[in-house]
Amino acid sequence: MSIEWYIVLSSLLFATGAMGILIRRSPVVILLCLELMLNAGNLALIAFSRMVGNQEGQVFALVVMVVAACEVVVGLGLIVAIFRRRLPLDVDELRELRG
Amino acid sequence: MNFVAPEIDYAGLSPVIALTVSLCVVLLSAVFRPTERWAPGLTLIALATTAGLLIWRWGDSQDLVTGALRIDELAISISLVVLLMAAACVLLSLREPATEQVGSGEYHALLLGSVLGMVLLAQAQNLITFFVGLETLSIPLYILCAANLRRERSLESGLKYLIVGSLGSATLLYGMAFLYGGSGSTDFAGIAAGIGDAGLVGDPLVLVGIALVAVGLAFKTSIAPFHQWTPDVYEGAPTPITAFMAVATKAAAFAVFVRFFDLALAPQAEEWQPALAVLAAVTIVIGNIGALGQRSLKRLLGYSGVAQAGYILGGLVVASEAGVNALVFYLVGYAFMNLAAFAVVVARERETVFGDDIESVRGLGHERPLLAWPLTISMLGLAGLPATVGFIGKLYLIEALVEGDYTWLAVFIAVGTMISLAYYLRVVATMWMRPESVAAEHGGAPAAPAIAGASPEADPIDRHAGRRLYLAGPAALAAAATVFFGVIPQPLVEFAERAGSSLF
Amino acid sequence: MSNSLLWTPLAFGVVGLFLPRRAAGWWATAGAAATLGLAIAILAGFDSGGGLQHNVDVEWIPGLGVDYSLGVDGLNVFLLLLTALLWLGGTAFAAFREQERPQLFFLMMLLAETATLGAFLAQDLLLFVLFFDLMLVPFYFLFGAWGTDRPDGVTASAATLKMIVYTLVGSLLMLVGAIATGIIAADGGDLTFSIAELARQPLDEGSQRWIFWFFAVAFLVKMPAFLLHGWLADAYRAAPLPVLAVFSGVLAKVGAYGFLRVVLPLFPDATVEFQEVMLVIALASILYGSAMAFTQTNVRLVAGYSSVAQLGFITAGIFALRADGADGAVLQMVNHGLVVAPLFIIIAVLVERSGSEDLREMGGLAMRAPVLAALFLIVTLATLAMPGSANFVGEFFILNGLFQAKIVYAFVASIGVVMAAFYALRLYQRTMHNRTPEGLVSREIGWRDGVVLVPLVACIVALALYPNLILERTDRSVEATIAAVEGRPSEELARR
Amino acid sequence: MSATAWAWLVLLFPLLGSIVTAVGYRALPARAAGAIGTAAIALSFACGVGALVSLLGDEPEARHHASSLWTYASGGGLHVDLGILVDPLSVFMVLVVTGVSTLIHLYSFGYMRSDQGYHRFFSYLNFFVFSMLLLVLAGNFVLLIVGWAFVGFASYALISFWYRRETATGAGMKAFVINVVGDVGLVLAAFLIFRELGSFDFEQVFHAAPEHFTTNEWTVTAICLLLLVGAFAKSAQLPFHTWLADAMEGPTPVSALIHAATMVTAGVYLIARTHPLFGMAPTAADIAAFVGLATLLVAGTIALVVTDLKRAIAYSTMSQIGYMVVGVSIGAFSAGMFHFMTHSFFKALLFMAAGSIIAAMANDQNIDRMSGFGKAMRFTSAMLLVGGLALAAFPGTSGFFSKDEILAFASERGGMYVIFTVLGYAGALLTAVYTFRLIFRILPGRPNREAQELIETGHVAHGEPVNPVTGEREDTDVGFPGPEHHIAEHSLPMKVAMGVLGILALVGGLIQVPGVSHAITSFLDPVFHDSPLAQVHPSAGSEWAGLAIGAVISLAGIGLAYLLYVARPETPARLIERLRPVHTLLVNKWYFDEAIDALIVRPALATGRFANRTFERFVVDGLVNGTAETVRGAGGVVRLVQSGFVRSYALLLIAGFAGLALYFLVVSS
Amino acid sequence: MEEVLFFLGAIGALGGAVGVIAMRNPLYSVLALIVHLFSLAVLFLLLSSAFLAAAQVVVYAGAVMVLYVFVVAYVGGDQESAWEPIPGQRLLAPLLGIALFVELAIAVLGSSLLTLGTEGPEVRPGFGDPAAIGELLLERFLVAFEASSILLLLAAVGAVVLAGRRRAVEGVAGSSSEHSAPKARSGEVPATPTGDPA
Repeated sequence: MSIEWYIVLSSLLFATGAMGILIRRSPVVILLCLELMLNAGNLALIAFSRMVGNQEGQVFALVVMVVAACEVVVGLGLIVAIFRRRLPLDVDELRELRG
Repeated sequence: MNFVAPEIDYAGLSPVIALTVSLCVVLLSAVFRPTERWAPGLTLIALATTAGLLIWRWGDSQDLVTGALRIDELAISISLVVLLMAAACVLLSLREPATEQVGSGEYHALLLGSVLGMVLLAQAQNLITFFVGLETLSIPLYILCAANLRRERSLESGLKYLIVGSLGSATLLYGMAFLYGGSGSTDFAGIAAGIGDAGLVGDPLVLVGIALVAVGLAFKTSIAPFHQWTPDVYEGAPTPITAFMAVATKAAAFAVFVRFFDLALAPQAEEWQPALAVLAAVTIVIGNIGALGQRSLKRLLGYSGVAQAGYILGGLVVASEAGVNALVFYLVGYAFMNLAAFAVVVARERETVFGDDIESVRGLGHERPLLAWPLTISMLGLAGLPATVGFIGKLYLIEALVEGDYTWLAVFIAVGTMISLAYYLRVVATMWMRPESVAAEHGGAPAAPAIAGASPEADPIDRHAGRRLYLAGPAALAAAATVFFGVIPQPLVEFAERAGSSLF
Repeated sequence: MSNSLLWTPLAFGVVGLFLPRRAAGWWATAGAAATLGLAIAILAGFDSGGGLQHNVDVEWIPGLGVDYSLGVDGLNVFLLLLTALLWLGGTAFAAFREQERPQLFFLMMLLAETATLGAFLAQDLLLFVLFFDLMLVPFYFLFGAWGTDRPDGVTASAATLKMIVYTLVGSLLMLVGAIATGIIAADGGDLTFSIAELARQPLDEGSQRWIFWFFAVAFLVKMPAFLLHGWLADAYRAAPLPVLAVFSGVLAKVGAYGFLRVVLPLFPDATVEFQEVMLVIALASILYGSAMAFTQTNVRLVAGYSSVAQLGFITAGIFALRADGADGAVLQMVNHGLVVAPLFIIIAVLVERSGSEDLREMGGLAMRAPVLAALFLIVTLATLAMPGSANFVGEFFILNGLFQAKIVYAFVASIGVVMAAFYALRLYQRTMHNRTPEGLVSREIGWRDGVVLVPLVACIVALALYPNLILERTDRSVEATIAAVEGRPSEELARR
Repeated sequence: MSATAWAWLVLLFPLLGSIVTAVGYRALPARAAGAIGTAAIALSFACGVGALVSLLGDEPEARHHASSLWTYASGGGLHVDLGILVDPLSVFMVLVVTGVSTLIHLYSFGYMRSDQGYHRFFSYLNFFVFSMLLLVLAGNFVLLIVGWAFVGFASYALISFWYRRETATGAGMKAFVINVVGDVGLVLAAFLIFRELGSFDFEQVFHAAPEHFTTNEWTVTAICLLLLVGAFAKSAQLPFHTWLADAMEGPTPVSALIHAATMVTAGVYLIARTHPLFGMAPTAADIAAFVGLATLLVAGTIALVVTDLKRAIAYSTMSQIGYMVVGVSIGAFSAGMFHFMTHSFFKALLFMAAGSIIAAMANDQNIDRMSGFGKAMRFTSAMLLVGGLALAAFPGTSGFFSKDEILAFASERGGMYVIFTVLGYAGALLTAVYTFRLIFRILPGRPNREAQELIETGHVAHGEPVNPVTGEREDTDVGFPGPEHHIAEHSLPMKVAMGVLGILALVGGLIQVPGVSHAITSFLDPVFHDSPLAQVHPSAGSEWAGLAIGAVISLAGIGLAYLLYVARPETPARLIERLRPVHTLLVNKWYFDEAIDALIVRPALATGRFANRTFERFVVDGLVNGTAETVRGAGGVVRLVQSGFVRSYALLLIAGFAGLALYFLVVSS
Repeated sequence: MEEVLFFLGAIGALGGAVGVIAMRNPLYSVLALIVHLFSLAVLFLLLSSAFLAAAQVVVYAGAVMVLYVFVVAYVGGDQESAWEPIPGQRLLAPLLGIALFVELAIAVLGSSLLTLGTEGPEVRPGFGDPAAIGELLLERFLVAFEASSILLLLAAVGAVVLAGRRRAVEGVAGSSSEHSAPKARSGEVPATPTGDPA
């Protein structure tokens, strides 16, 4: 199975994630979509690392996982804080700041 | 299992180490109520130490830890800017409601974390360190933006920043993946070489990779059209954080921007230069016209920040030593001017019920000359009027641009500056002159700040904030520096030249 | 010498910031007087033969090739004197009157003087640009914060903002142009912005062409010239009159001076090529300014538009590209400054008496004020370039230059002379003569205004008797400047 | 003492007088100012005589001396000295000017006594004399222009002397602007001369001209025409004459001095002075001559119908200057100068007399209301008569000789120049008629109210001071000659001045009687001998013939006037009825004012108003505000896009990337 | 065999991804993501990076997802309404998504990088096993490793700060009852505040 397939797949996933961010309004789901994009990145990294035959890509992917985890944690924390503040969990409702 | 610990030059790494250690210390201080009060002091000490160590390393430039980092004048100068802003942020944060709410210890720990990220970023010359540094920079900021938990705007800005920011990092990451794929290496030098060896100069894979990375960085440096988070987040975040973010983030991001594009992507310069030039022009225009008629000072400074980013990007576009010099010089000047402005905004925010609305500085010239002067100087400086560092900075940039055959971009800078006068001088006028007629107000109805008085979000009013040394002091010093380096710029010029020459 | 001349005013101003309200005005006046003394000393020691004198040349920003270099020669020596003189007048006039926040007012006033002197003294292109822009800052505050709001809603700050943005439009482009000049000239070599250096080997035609316009626009806006005078009406109506006196008296000249100091030597080919365009602009300014002046009813604007016309003459003189024309231009810069400043001070006096700035609500003020009437009359006659006044000599030289260079333009320009006679006399008659409107009480000027006005008028008379005082000192430098463009084949370039 | 030294003194005294009276307006008592003023001019006259003497001292060829005080302006190839030229012509002018001025000052000394602006008046008057002298003594064109403009300003100041009169200020403005037009003409002429000959100095220019120019070359013609613009504007020749009649708004002595005796003859002097140039450009000279002719006829006709005493005399002045212009243009230089001299005598006299009568009429100038002053004011009447006779060229009076000399010269040149002789005599007839129209209206007949009062009480009539033109009441507190008026009968200075002039008007002509003496011709000869027409000299015989014709015509004119206004007083009315259109044309002064108004003044003002109301608002401000609005609008768009929806931010971000990537893909392939 | 696995993994990953963005209920989205992650792990294995695959399953599908589930359970996964407040978003989002994919695909397929077509070089057996990765982490990428550990710490702190119960927050959480509506709030704001309302 040639590497191209993996990369194309990953870009498809990347696009899907991006689209998700654009159409979903629940912050939780948006976080999920961000996960999708990061994972697409990971897939690409790993595929490439296989292609060039060095493992830097895999290390990178590992770091990315950590980062992703951190973003999730903070993101979820924010969501909880917003919920606590009795604000709606809908990014479209949060538009005090504009103009 | 043949594990050989990498040889580490601890001297070179000392600033990073110092930051890490102090971060933990500050965090521990948060554990016990009594010690929590020390957090600001500890943070300042930490920052001072780091600065000291950085200055100590000034002049030697070498790779650290098997080329993951590189400490050189560029990194050091940028890190110093970051530290300066961080220290200022600590001072401005005293008695800031946000600090009480998240706890002083955590607040400052997060701040230090962000600083650590920036310092790493400024030194990074490997994709992985680059990415980690960027995230270490961002994630604490997401939290700090939301730190004023009682205020919806603060939370909103936090969430917005998080979402768009992560989107930006994802894009960046994907771009890095492509570049890694193209070059088979994660080191900047390796990338430059690898792309050449594989004969991929001008290859779509690589170029799209560049595009993705550019977007990611453009986002961090709030280049249009990736700037939209800037005004919102600046307005929503606690003002000290805004002050910190406005300069430090830009500085660090630009540092790595320069390092990455002028080193790793140098072979592709012909392709990316025009693209970035156009982005810069767009940014200048959008930032400046967006700021017109803004009522919120923070928002106004946000847009102005966008415009300024456009100017600075010019220094990168020409991909020349002169360009980098100009960029560093401008960043330093920008730090002084913004600091002066934000310090005053913080003071007025606490003194008046108008929050950061422009009304809060009405008539400041009479009642608080000591606050009015710094803000005036900073506005004039940002507007690039002579005898301020802003003028010299623009001069420097334009010189670099003309030298690099980007005169048209220089003209854009000039045009942008003209537009910018309209809003910078409006602030000055509000401070010193009689109110403009309603016709002249483009801001619409007179001030009705959403957080005025009665609302449960209201922050306590401190009638004497303007006289507090930790607010007036930084403002005055920054303003003084703005003028000083506007009249005697040579030291700063040499400083910038060292930074530039260290890269090429 | 140049150094002390340049920084004395600012020094006084800064010190004045810490003086009590009462003292501020007098301290500032003293500062202006000291500056005038220095200027006179420079003139006294001036050697009309030698080129640049009292040179100061130290590296300022070596990194950017910018030097801090000042110098005095025939082109600027009298403009310096004029600046110092008018500022003394304006400052004294203001000091006699109650100002709010006087310390700040006079600081700005003196800062403005330093900036203006700097623009005249600068011998480094970027230094020139810097001072050129810096001038705006103090005037922004002076107009905006001490100006008067109009009943029709246009506030001082709005009017001033308009002026600043408008004039900076020009000068920022000029900054780009200046830098481009230096860099193209250096190409790769070591960077310098010294005007003398740059003049040595002018740029290629192509670059000259666009850079010329970057500079020209800046200067024309400053003057202001026809179609670029959009800021004038509002700003003039907003400005406090003592400030307006120095503003109109000196700042406009900086633009004209810029042409002589920078444009002609540095962009000779472009200058020759665009000579006719500039002449057309100049004539348009003359005719339009005059036409506006004799239909205006606001006294400030009559004076304002009249200076548009006068600056048109000066521009025409410069772009005759002949020594006599340029001589006349330099002389006329001084004359116009000497005339317009007292004119605005007199206007201030008149307004104090009639309580209105509208010609239709004035009249008969000569009654019981013979001294005022006499001073005003002299100023009026000088304004309309009455033969026998130095203004006439200036205009005579200008027109002669124009006549010998491009005869048609000279004939058109001479229409302006007749118009000038009309609007100047109209201003005088409508205010001083005819019937007095109800409830208008005329009274003689007090000694306060006297000590400000009489010396200025005395200077006008003195120059009228011996205009050569200026000509013989400027001629050498002017001819050196003109030499840059004279060699060039004007005709076929113009025909292209 | 050298002639030039005298000349400098001639200039100095009036200037001093002017300054002293001006500065000392508070210190000096009223009479002192008048005394100083008069004395200054008298002294300057004395110095003029001194100059004459020292000039006669040396050889006719050497009778021209230049002198310079200091370099006035020099640079860029131009060089102008503050220099004067003393030669017979200038000295002649100096003598006439200072002489007549002295007398007029003396007259004013009495006449203006009760005027509030006494100091101001004498200061102006002295300044005027100074300017006039500067004009005639100037040694180069620049200084000439200076004097020229000073004269113009002085006349402006004196015309609008009573500055509360809107009519007076208006007239002043008119006079000044028209004079400036003249100045511009001179200036341009000077430029052209400089371009051709490279100098402004009289002697150099006149010396170089003959070599440099060929006859009727366009340049020299152009120069002369430009000079003529100046000359005509100053000398009130067509079409620049309209200001003169209005100039009568000024006090009567002003009319006498400026608008009769001296200033208006400056044009004549200019032509005479620059005769070498006109010599090279006969075409221009002929044009000048014909304009002069036209003027003298037009003015004469207008003078026939004007009812305002001073304006009537003003028109007669115009027509007399027409004669002089004809004279100097056709080459009868000395004759022209001669007529200038005599004219200044009798015209000044006429104005003085008129002033005296107007004072008696309490400032009413309408001749239809005047009658019977012959009995009321004997001295004045006598003087009026003398002046009238001289003006009408009554045999033996001064005007008789001077005028006919010009016409004789014309006939001598023959060819088309005969036209001048013929029409000149026609003009003479007109002159006689309108002059005696005035005299017969004023002197004979039943004394009117004012005259009656004067006869019975010996008091000058008092009336509400009103503006004779508009009839609005004057406010007397700002230097309007209050209720007190002064007539020659009651004031010695006035009497003396008029007496002297009367004598001169009678016998002044005898200085140059054909065949008997030609003092003036021979005195001025050194100046004009180089002119190509210097050789043309009408023989005594032909001159006497001319004089005979002149005498007949003059008598005929007087007779006609008697017939019309005394014997059959009703005929004029009938004539008017019959020639209604002609009459209206004349009453409206040939509609010159209206024409100029419509052609120049209104368009100019309209342009200004358009510039102010329309152009400025829509184009100039439009330019500014338009740009501002556009930018502001764009800002609105940016703020609109900044919608606050985080998802739309993400959208833009990705769109931005898409764009960027697209660009890169394009460059990659 | 490998192809089959790839396609299974690919379909799983893609299906999961689509599921994430398609499901109305956040909880289902989370579950879809878990599917996605598992199938990715398969692909990782195919790309001979065993350690990553393991980490994927353990860290992600395990720990992180559990966190998600908890939060969703806490805030209540209510359906998100269908209407679209931002004009044009509905239309542009898919278009952009497609454009994005197309551009990336073109970049990949149009690339002149030959090795893309291959399955990659033969690698020694130890490739991508924990030992190898760990070695790299502790030698070349020590900094990254340490930094990410700090990052984790900071994130933890952040989570505590944001979600942890603090005295300051309570008061407000109680007081302001209504769900955020700027319009509603602006009501209680004095039009032009004068003096000190506190």
